[in-house]
Amino acid sequence: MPSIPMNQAIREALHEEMARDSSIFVLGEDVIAHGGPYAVTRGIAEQFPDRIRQTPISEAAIVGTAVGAALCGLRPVAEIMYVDFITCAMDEVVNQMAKVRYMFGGQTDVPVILRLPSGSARLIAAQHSQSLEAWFMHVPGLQVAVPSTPRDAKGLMKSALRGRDPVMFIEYKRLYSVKGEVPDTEYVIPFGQADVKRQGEDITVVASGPMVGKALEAARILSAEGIELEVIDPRTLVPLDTDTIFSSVEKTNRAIITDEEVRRGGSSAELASRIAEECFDYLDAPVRRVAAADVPMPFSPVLEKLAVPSVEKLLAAARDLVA
Amino acid sequence: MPSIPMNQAIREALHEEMARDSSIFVLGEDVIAHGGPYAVTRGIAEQFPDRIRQTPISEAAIVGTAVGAALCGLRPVAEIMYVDFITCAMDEVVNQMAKVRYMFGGQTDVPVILRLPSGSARLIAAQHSQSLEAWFMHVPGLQVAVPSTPRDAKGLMKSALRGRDPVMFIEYKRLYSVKGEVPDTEYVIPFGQADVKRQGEDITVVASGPMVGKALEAARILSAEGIELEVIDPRTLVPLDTDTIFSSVEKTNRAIITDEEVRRGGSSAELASRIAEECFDYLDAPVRRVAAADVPMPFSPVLEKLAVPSVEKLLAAARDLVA
Amino acid sequence: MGIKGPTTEQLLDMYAAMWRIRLFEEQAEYQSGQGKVLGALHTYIGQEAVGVGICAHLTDADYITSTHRGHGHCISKGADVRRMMAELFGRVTGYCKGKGGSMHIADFAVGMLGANGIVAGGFGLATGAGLAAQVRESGQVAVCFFGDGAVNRGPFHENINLGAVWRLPVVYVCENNQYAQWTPQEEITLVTDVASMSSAYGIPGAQVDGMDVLSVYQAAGEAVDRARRGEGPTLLECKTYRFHGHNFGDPQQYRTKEEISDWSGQHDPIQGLGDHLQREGVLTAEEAESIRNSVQEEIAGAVRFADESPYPGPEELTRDVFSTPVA
Amino acid sequence: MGIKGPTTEQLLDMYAAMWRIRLFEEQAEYQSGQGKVLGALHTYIGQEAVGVGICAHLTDADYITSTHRGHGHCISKGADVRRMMAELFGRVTGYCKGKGGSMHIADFAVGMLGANGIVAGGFGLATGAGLAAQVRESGQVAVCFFGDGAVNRGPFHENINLGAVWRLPVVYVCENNQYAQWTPQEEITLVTDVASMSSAYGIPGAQVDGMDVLSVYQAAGEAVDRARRGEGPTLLECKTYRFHGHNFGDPQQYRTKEEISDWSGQHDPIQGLGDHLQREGVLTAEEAESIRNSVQEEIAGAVRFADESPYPGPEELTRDVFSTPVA
Ligand SMILES: Cc1ncc(C[n+]2csc(CCOP(=O)(O)OP(=O)(O)O)c2C)c(N)n1
Ligand SMILES: Cc1ncc(C[n+]2csc(CCOP(=O)(O)OP(=O)(O)O)c2C)c(N)n1
Ligand SMILES: [Mg+2]
Ligand SMILES: [Mg+2]
Repeated sequence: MPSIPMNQAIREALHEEMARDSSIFVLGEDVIAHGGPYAVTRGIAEQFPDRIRQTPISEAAIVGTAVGAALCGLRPVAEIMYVDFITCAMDEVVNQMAKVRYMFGGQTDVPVILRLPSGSARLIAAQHSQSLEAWFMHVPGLQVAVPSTPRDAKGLMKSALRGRDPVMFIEYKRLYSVKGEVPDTEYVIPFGQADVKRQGEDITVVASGPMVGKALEAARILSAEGIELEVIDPRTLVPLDTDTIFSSVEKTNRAIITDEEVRRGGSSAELASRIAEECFDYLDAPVRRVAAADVPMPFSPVLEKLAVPSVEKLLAAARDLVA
Repeated sequence: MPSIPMNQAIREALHEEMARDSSIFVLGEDVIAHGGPYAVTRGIAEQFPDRIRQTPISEAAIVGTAVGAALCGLRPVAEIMYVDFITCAMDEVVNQMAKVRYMFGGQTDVPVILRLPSGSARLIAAQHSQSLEAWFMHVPGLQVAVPSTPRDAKGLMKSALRGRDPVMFIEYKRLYSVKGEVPDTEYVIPFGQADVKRQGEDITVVASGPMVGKALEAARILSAEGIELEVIDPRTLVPLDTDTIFSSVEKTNRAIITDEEVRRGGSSAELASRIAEECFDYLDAPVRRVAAADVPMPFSPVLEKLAVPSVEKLLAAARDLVA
Repeated sequence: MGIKGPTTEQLLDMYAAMWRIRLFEEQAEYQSGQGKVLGALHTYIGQEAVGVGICAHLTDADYITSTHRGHGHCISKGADVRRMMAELFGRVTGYCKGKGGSMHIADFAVGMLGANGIVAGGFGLATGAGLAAQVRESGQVAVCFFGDGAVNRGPFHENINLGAVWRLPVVYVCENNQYAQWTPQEEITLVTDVASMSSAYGIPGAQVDGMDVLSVYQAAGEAVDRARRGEGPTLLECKTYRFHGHNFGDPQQYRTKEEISDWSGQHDPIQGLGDHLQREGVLTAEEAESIRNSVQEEIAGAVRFADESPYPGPEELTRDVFSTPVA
Repeated sequence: MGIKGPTTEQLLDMYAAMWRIRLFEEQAEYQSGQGKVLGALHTYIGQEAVGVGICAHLTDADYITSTHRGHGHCISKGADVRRMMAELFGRVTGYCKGKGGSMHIADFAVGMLGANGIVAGGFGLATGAGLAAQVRESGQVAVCFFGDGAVNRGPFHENINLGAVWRLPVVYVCENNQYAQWTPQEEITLVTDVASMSSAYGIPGAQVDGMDVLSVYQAAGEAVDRARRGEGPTLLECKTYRFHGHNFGDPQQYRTKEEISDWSGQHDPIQGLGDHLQREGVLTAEEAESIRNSVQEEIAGAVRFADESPYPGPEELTRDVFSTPVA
């Protein structure tokens, strides 16, 4: 299997599906020049010149137009340069995209994909480092995918591109350049299927996005101490594969939830409260959450490092749970 | 003590504080005509004609302008006609209002109050019935107040009007006309102090907004069955009075969290996971959440009734917990 | 270039359609008073010429987007008044199975992409519909209806610019009824002639008397043709007036009774077309009456249909959130 | 009416300020290459005449809002280059204690309300500053700097309309450098003369050569005076060009080397003013050189200051989220 970075994996999904389905259409700021800041859309203009457009800085129009086009037969894939800018189009996301199917009694599909580069990276401070999965989870009608590896990113994007519902496709910027093996044969990864990235008996760690890698690193370290983590990557937060998560917790009797979102009100709260409610009889210890500090992302490297959840914090939480 | 409806209580707070502090300034759509759709700002134009302005339908400009004015010495109080429309100004809320103090290293106060009529009422369907507390909780820098009674509404508004931080002031539309006693002497209710609306030994119910009344109703019914609910109204979700909540749970060993937000990712998740984590040793049963269905608010009365959390659902959860 | 028509048949259709709107709305208000029509109700009474004059140029394949004041657009685009009324009653036979209500009626079968409870919510949808039409080279046109109040929201600006630079087949139609809810237009903007704003986007603008369906028809014809020819959007402003309150129950303290009766007395679009048709000898007074009566019947039938229809069952609560149920 | 000045002293101040910006930015790029300046870096090189020509009319009591490309605005408004450089280095002596970085430098003491990482993020802030000034009748003016790319966002539209109808003392200054990141302006709008859009808001518009500080000074003077007189906003467009990439490291495939060297060779605003001053006999070549050198020293001092400053301590992580710590 070839090893490629995540941005290339997403690009391959787009290319392959665009060749399959002529209704897929790409739009966003600077998506042609350099293929966007993350080079995800590189090469599309050359191969499908009529199916990609570079937009003005008009996030509300980008999303609104994508939704309108989806109601009329296209499958738009819009890049919002940083997820932080989706704040400029929340009406379009929340009151239009997420609700039209329901409000109109199921008259229409809404196959829109919003690609949302997320998280901290390269010291770009409070307005360019956010993670907003929790907001999207809280909006009925939105599906939320959070790939952590190139393989998952490609397979999930392919599912999204064949689906009928709006997808908030969370791409962690820090993962774009991280390589991983990707099958060279056709595959898709269905939404709602968690992936057990590592098996273990002692603690269930539900990790998403960039925290998957950190959880695996923590697992390697703790294994030497005789603590075996089971690392579960939900891959999609909506739909959520609670079966896999709950049965793991029934086995390990302990759980840590970790993601890069601000802790207060993060998706870790939803996951932790579900586990605490539904696995109550199996839990030997409280469910712990390891997430970002409750602060806007600070710029200075010394502070950013403290704000973002670390392997060390995972280690501490895990050791505490088995103590 | 006079008994007045909640919209009047908020109005009184505005009038009294505007008389005290000449920097308070009111703006919003139709806030002069009829005093806005909820008559909260009625009479202000007569009494303080230079300190209230009716705006165009420009939510982004309303919030952005409020923030700018706050940086330059005013204390703006902006009405967003329905909280659903704050989606049109989320950049201004999240990337500007919430972050300027931190991003700028504490150089400035940001005394903005956004008044946010929320929740279901009068069958107005998916785009006019939302509750978005969970989003705001998740944004570091925002304070979130959710009054459930006229007394709390007035006292909390007064605190907000004397504070130095941005406040998302959640006003449940269904409560505007509900009367309650309000002291006729000067008082304020500080942020971060929960109110025990009813004492009980068996189950802690943390209820906010319109669910406080329903929780009290459930408590009356259950009391006849020998089940005593302790009903705690946090009043502000940020800051959150965990002391009061946790000590109640230590006493009752059981907890229900209830609010009118959509359940998935609602503020009930944050509260439930905090309790499950920090009161683990005291819990005799899983923490239950009673919130709205994970659907856009349907229009038809038969469906709206099913979507919104009810006294019946509270009763069922409580009976289940002590079973 | 001049727009041909309307033909006599079209004129009579437009006349009937305007009555259909008027009587539907009057009935909706009545039923609201009876507690049968639920929720907020914003009627189109007074503005009938706009929706009707514009949609006369569209087929079911063309798209429109609408507003909170959407019944007139639905009817103009050919929606069925029975399923509309059932929706207002919250019944499962309604267009949205009762999940939408007045502010969310849609009929995708006739290209009606939905009323919208968000002011300016339609701009993106219409622009996107235009994009889909352009990409597919389908020859379809999208019309975006919006009020004068919506002009001051960002999506007006972002989407018209996008439609303009991409030369999308969209007609942006401002129904300037001079009030945004309870606020007069001149209080919230210095530019009350919305058509003049077209220059900020490099597209043509046109202003017409929105109480005169023939003027609307002419101007709309040019704009729709232009769009179909691939020459891009037009910003078309129809000066109009709503005869009733912003919503049913509005005490209307923000305008005078005289102003209202001036408009409804002297600029009634239905009366205007009726008089014109009679002057032209196309319609007799009796024929006019009979058109009105048959529409009246139709609306009465719609009310019966709505009233006899069941409410949605509890299983509908969680249906349609996604294409398939989700955990 | 004509604007008086600038005086010789002002001219020399402007000349020095433009050098201060230029050399600050060059040093910032150099230090970015060294790994000392962190994060994204968008330089103002080429656009110096705009910030300087406009802020020459403002006092510390007046307000400005800025963009992601904000260093020039900071310096024009009188911010201290030492605390600026320390901020870029992420040090606690920086304007924001290292919490902001390049895109978030603010200096409230001189009325600089912050750089802004959100394109068009400044419109609301400036309009609100103008509102505060108007309500307090303080005579202050607010200037909103923004790029051509920001014009296409909704807040441009919403806020200028609001500023116009309320006649707020705001000057909206478009720095039209003809590119939004990697996209040329004509690809994303049909209206490339931004000043002409003022008619959509009923306010005056003016367009000037943004490479000529004297033209900017004149036009800005009129707009600022108008605002101070209580006559409301002006939309002032300065045609300009950024000589370097969108950000440090930008490979600039979207424009030609010739285009860049044409602009930087023939329209350098600093050289332009220098030549003018020498022609007028106000400045000798030696004096020019000595101004440059003393600014050079100042910047070197700023780098030393930054480099010797400590990073923020861990206690700073949770400070400043609220006015007082919160549970
Ligand atoms: C974004 C948003 N802001 C505010 C409202 C509340 N609202 C509903 S209709 C309306 C007035 C709309 O005026 P206009 O666009 O002129 O349409 P008209 O009612 O005159 O047809 C307002 C303020 C809303 N629905 N959406
Ligand atoms: C809302 C938003 N969208 C996109 C971006 C990413 N971005 C940063 S600067 C920029 C280009 C801005 O162009 P312009 O306004 O002309 O300013 P210039 O860079 O030319 O000074 C873009 C797209 C952003 N920061 N904010
Ligand atoms: Mg109107
Ligand atoms: Mg630019």
